[in-house]
Amino acid sequence: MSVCVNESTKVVVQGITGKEGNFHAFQCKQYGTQVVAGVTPGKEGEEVAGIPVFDTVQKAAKETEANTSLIFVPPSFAMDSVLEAIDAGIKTIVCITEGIPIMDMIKVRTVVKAEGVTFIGPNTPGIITAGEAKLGIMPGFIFKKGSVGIMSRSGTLLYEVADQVTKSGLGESTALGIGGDPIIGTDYIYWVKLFEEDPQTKAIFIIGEIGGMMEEQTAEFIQSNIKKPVFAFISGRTAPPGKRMGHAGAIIMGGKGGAETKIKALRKAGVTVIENITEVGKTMKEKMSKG
Amino acid sequence: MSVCVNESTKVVVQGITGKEGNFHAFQCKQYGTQVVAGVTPGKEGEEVAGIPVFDTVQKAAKETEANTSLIFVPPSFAMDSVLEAIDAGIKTIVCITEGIPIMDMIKVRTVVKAEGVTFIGPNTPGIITAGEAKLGIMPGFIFKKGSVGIMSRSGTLLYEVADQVTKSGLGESTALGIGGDPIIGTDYIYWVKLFEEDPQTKAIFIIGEIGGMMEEQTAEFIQSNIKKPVFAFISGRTAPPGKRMGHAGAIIMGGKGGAETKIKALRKAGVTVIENITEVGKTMKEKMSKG
Amino acid sequence: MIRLHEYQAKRIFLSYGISVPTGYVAFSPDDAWKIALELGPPVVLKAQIHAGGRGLAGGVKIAKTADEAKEVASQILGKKLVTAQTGSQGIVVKRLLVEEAVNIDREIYFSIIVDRKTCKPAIIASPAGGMAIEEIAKNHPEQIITEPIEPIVGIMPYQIRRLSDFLGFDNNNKEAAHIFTTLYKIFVEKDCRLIETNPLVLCKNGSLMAIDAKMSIDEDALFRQKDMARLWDITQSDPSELEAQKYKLSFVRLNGNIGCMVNGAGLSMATMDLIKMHGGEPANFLDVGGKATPETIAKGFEIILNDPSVRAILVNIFGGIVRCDRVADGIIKAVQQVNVNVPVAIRLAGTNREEAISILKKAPFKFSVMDDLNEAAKEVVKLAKSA
Amino acid sequence: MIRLHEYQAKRIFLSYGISVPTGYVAFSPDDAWKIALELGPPVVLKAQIHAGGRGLAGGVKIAKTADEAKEVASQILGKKLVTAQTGSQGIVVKRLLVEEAVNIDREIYFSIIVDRKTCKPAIIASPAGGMAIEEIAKNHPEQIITEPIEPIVGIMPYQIRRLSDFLGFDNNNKEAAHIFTTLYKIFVEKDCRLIETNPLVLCKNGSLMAIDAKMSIDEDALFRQKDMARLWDITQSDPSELEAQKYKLSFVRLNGNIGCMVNGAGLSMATMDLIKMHGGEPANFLDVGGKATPETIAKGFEIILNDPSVRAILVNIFGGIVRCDRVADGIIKAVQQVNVNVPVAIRLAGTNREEAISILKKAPFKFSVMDDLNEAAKEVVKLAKSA
Repeated sequence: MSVCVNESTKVVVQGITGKEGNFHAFQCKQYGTQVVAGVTPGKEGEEVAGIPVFDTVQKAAKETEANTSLIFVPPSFAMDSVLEAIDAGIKTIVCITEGIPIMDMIKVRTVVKAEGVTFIGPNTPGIITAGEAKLGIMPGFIFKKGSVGIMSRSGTLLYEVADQVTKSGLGESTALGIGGDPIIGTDYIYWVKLFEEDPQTKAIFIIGEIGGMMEEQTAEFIQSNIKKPVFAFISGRTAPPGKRMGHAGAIIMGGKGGAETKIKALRKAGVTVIENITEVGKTMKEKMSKG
Repeated sequence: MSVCVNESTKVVVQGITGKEGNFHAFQCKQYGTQVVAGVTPGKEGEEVAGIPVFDTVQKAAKETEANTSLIFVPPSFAMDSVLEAIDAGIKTIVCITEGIPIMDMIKVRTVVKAEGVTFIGPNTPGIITAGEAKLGIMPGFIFKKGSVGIMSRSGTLLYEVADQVTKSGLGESTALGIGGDPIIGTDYIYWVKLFEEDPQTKAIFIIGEIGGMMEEQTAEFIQSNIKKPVFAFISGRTAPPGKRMGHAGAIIMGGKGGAETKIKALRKAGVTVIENITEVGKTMKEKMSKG
Repeated sequence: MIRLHEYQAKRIFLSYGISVPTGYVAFSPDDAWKIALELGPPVVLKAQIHAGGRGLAGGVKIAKTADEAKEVASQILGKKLVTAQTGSQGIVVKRLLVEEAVNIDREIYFSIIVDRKTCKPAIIASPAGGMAIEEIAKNHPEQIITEPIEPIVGIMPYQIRRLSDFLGFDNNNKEAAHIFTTLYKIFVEKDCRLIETNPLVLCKNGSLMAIDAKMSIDEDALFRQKDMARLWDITQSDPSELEAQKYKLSFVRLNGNIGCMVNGAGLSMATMDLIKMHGGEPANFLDVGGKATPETIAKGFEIILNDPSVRAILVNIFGGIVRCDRVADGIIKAVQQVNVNVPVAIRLAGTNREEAISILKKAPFKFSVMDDLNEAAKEVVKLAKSA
Repeated sequence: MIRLHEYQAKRIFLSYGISVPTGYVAFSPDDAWKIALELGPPVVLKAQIHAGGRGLAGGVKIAKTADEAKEVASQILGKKLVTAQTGSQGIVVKRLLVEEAVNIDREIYFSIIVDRKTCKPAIIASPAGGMAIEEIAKNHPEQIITEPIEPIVGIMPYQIRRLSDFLGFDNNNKEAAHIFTTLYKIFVEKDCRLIETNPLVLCKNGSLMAIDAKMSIDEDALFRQKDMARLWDITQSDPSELEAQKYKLSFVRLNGNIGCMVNGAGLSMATMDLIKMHGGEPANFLDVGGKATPETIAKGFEIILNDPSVRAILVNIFGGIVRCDRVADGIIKAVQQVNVNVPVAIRLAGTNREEAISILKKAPFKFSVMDDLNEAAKEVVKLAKSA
């Protein structure tokens, strides 16, 4: 078992003929993911890494039974691509694109919720079920089939944590970036629920950061709904207010969204918060072998 | 058991100081429904039939724990009232109002779906769980606690059918009008599912009419998902194309939405379609006593 | 739905930047002559009535000279036009649209409706323009594309690409994209139930032009569409239907001889179906609604009896909020005010049925009052046949 | 986010029909004198910088005569203004807004932001205007209302009633309703991240006026907001941050002495946190991103070393798609091009780590290369202290 994506997931890559889309479609396929189609308007009939390219998602889905989309298009085309995927009946969308206008994402989120679509991102490294399917730009080799479900607002922090979790021997069930933007498709709570239900997952790891109130809301949810052990790391304790720290979402505004209140809320909910990023593997190994 | 509303439902009536709202709030309360609050902006502090009136739904919900709204406001204010109810955390909305602009309902429906609200109507007589709660304008005395779940696009046809079902001795679990407009909040399929799950409901009755494709879609759904016996009556076999028969939704357009194709689709799905409206009680009694 | 005339819809199209042929409305043959002179013949003369199918019915003509335009106008104006959509009685033509003739290369069908399946506005389009959409649907269903629009974002680029591709436009045809998005804008801003241009034509010079234009406005939105309300030409509607509307009665004229008066649209239709089932033919649909008063009931009788073909009347009331005794009062009032010269069968059920029956029994007029709807329907069919 | 100047935001407000005081931008004391004469004193002179808190810092002055306006302008223009929001280095004032003085009856706070909780635009408002919202939130949280807007329908009447009620306006105050809906319109149409007017004032004459105006534009939407992009006054930004942007590096200047270069925003922050944990102070945030090339790495070094307080640098790369050997190439390139005059600790993990280490070992510059991030952080803190 795993969460959301697995070996039977059939992927269409939107923006496959672009530099990024091209490179990563190939990487995902190499990992073993069923990348069955690509889409770039006007490029139907071409092939990228042996993957057939179509003009529209509708056609791609019809011809290849693709049920999941991985989006690499430039930000000004992203809303169009997402709505095209939804229109074609795609029920899971992973949107790698960074820099989508926030008003576009506000609208997309309303449609996504009304249509019951699972939307990961934007500005995400993607999602991976170790050993089964990789939909994204993460280096596959650091993940190994195991028992920890990981979610993160940051890409490289996801890699850093997964690397330590893998080296600790625990390994991952499914790991994903939920997205580094202020408005994202699915939040921690959405995934915490799925990890709680997934029999393969024995522990949950939340990688949070400054900005917004999502970690606090998740803590509240965990307290009354989650029985599995939850671990967390929050970055940005040294970040000054009002400054955007790389991610559009990583910004302390109006005195809200600082790291300390997030850590406090998570601890209150019984979450093991690790303060030193280099001690993730060690701490998890200790706690999980005891439990 | 029953569906959606019962004796613990707490109702706020929006537009309670209007003629209709006033009259029916009292009628609903008389029936035994917990009508705990009314809302009319600017009338806070007044009382209608012993029901306290508030300026806003937010305040009404806070003070009285109302969880369901019954809307009687004029059509040009309806969208505002619905969104105010959703904003106040109301999760079930019954909108009696007839004549809401269709573009307003298109927007409302998107919000309702995104927010996970149950919306009945508009242009509906309401919903009743016999002997427990009446939220609407139907005459309560024709309903009697029993085993048939009824849903209808028409008000008086609902009464006609319920009257016969009651007199047949079967009685009703929950009965409702889903609304006579082209765009409504919840369709037959939504309710058929709930009736299928409800242990009190032993049989389902669908009252359909010309216009749209909802009966056909429902037939398809019933075929593969519903095990309980389903009965139906479709009105409008004599209606000419292109003419609106009272309800905004009852119109055969572009050759679609005629009664015959609906009857055919329902029969194909194993539904017992009654052709003579006066034989509803007799037919149901026969079929249900056999089964 | 409130229909606009073609010339009204075209004026709106034009104001949003969509090309339409140059033309003006003519109320007389003289008008037509002057307009034809100004435009320079040949011109097209199009009868302005609230019904489609004008071309086949002789409502659209070409005139090669101004004199011919005057001649054609005098043949059409003031005459009844019977098309596939008017019913057999037809509609009198009171206005003509006189337009420049256009060199057509290709005809396209394009419309926006409210799609009841997706609960969103939807574009319906076809490269097989010029025909009625029902005809295309029947003969070339594969030539129709349906494109539902998410109202929160409007028409998306992928939809413009798909439409352009389907309709045979170059994907970079900016004018086509402009027409798609502009018609949607009109649809939303004017609270339309239907907007249609058939044909939308590709002219010989490569530009796009709306040769025909239809708009229907959501009557429920007229409170905020005052400009549209003003455009409504009520002379195009059945006078009885208009009269009924004034009293909040919902009335539709039909071709039979049994008048129907029922409370509720669904029950009205079911009652008509029952009459038909017993071999009768309803003369009308009449829903007196949930707020019937003695006055509106009396008005209902008057409207039904305006139709000389009515031979008998069936009243079917399920008393809920509408109390049967008040309906009975209305019926008494009607026979006092109106000359009810046909037999009346009445079925009453529900609230205050007994009181109603005793009121009706006391009346100087003899009604057939029944408990059973099936019997009442049979009775009225018998009455109509023997009348 | 791209901030606009107050005078720019006010021009946009005005173009949408929102009242603002009459006023013009002045680049010199002479300008201020002329404008004051035209407006007729008294006038208000407001320093135009991209930071709040100007009033307390002496950036807003009243002048009773044109001569006084000139005098005040010469005192402010060209000087550094240090406010609670500028940081200790302050910002040089290059423009003034000279405005008519307004008779104020009551001050209101009104803003629209993107609410991350509801994922919708939201109005934040308070009757306690004139103060910073953070201050109101701290001292009078009950005086703040948050009103999320459904983008598909916009501000609804019930929200206008609630806002009017909360802010102490009559429910029929059409001007207030107009300002609420118009500011939301600007927010959506201009792709704002923030729109704020503090105070929005009720004047003695009963009308409403935006006395202050702030707008920040979503930088991700600049491709479709060309007009807004043109308004961006880049002289208000840190030159190093601007330089970094050119190379798609994400850089934020901080107050410490340890330069940081990391791939990924989250890992960058975690690395800074780790330095702090070991007693050091980061001099900057620098994310080289997922597409780092030797050129951008070299540029990163240059930008870090522009800060004279930097005593040591920590490079932390988790090689995934970014290969460690390419980062190593960049580092070599940097030490060749730039005078790297501080010690550099490097932690490399992931793809092609071994190759990278051997490249670095061959370099003429001595790096402290470590496997363990914790050790690397400790090392760089030690290096900075001993430097």
